[in-house]
Amino acid sequence: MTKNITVRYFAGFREHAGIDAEEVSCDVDTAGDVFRKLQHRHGSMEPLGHCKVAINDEMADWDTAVGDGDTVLLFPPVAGG
Amino acid sequence: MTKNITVRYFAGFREHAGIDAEEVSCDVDTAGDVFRKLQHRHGSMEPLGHCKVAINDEMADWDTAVGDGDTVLLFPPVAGG
Amino acid sequence: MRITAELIQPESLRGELRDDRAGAYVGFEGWIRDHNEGQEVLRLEYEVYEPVAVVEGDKIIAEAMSRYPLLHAECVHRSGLLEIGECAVWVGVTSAHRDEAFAACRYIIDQVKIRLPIWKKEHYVAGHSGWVNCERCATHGREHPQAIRS
Amino acid sequence: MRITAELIQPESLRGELRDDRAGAYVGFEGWIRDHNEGQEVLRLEYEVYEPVAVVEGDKIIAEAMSRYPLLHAECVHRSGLLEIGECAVWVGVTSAHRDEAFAACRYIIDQVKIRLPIWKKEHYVAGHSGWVNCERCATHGREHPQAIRS
Repeated sequence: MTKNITVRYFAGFREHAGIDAEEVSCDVDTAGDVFRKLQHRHGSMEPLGHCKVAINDEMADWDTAVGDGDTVLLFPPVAGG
Repeated sequence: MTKNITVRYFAGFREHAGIDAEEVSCDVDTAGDVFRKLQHRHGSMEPLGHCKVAINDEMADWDTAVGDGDTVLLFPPVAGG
Repeated sequence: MRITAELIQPESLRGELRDDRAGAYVGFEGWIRDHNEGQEVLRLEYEVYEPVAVVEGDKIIAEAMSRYPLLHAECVHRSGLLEIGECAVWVGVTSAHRDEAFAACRYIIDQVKIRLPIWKKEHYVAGHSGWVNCERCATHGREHPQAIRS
Repeated sequence: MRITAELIQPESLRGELRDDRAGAYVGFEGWIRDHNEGQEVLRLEYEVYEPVAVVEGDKIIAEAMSRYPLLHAECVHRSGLLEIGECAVWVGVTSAHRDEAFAACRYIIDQVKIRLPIWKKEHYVAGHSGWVNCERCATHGREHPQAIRS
């Protein structure tokens, strides 16, 4: 099913994409699907490595379902501290 | 052999002895001997428990030899921090 | 959990943890080093996604409080541009005894480093700059076995 | 290793450990608690035999520096009368990475507590006072198995 979702890119992903966020319409079930569909944007090969994802400001897993109207935040590997 | 030594008492030992230090002449070989000879002063039963000893301001063992003119410091169990 | 663009003030943060029941205080500070992996660092830039960082940081602190008998625990992380020697992150913990203060402080900083949406970009003396870890993942994902877990 | 009868100032002590190569600072502080083993504590008195405490403390710090790749390490202990909430002992350690800073800080405080000739007398709200540990050894030596090692 085609869903309208907002995707936000952070740090290296944002620099690779050249944009902070975008609205996309695509046929996806999970957060992992979003990551893979937008691989040309964020440039990272591996959704399940050290990258993380949040949906509507809540940390999520790559197999968490994405719904119509959701905002998906794509986080490259973090490096706090 | 009889030796002249200075003995210093600390914390609970000093309070039990009622004095800071004294000169004693006694027949002792080791720091442990001094501890045992003066048990009536410091009041502690066990030289080798948590008590410690220093000779002339250097930490020593209970079997360290004591020489004529040495100062023996008797330390009750410590509790820093 | 707090995110701040201002200088971190450990002395005043430590003061907020005061408690007459506390026998032990352990503080950790992460300072900006002048080098990393062989490169001379000029300054460092932290990007923080605050809405999630604060919620996740509070979760980490709550986990520490439930794992160890603590009195208080707090963490503050900087955002923005930092110079060499500046404090990037502070963790403070108080408890009756020292065992749990050491363990909890360590738990919090370890988790903060791997769970909060915070990224750092190092600016090198040699002129270039790079996202720490991130660049590696984005451009060399296949070379890093730990990034290819299924 | 320093012994002081004045208030310990962690902020300025921490400043002495600053180093551009440092990525981690771990600080430990022992504070005077308002209770100990079920008794309400009013204040605390530290007796320190300084000549030996300083030499032995410096030895402990040197041991920590040789065991771990540290940049700086220091320890300050109070003497005299302390009120509830005051800092009795401070340990500060800096290093490139946090692993060794945590381990060394812990090593130093653990050793300081068991090796330095320092004794504390607690003054209780109920009116009496007692040397911590010491009283037990002197008057109840036989009741404490750990004090009857041969």
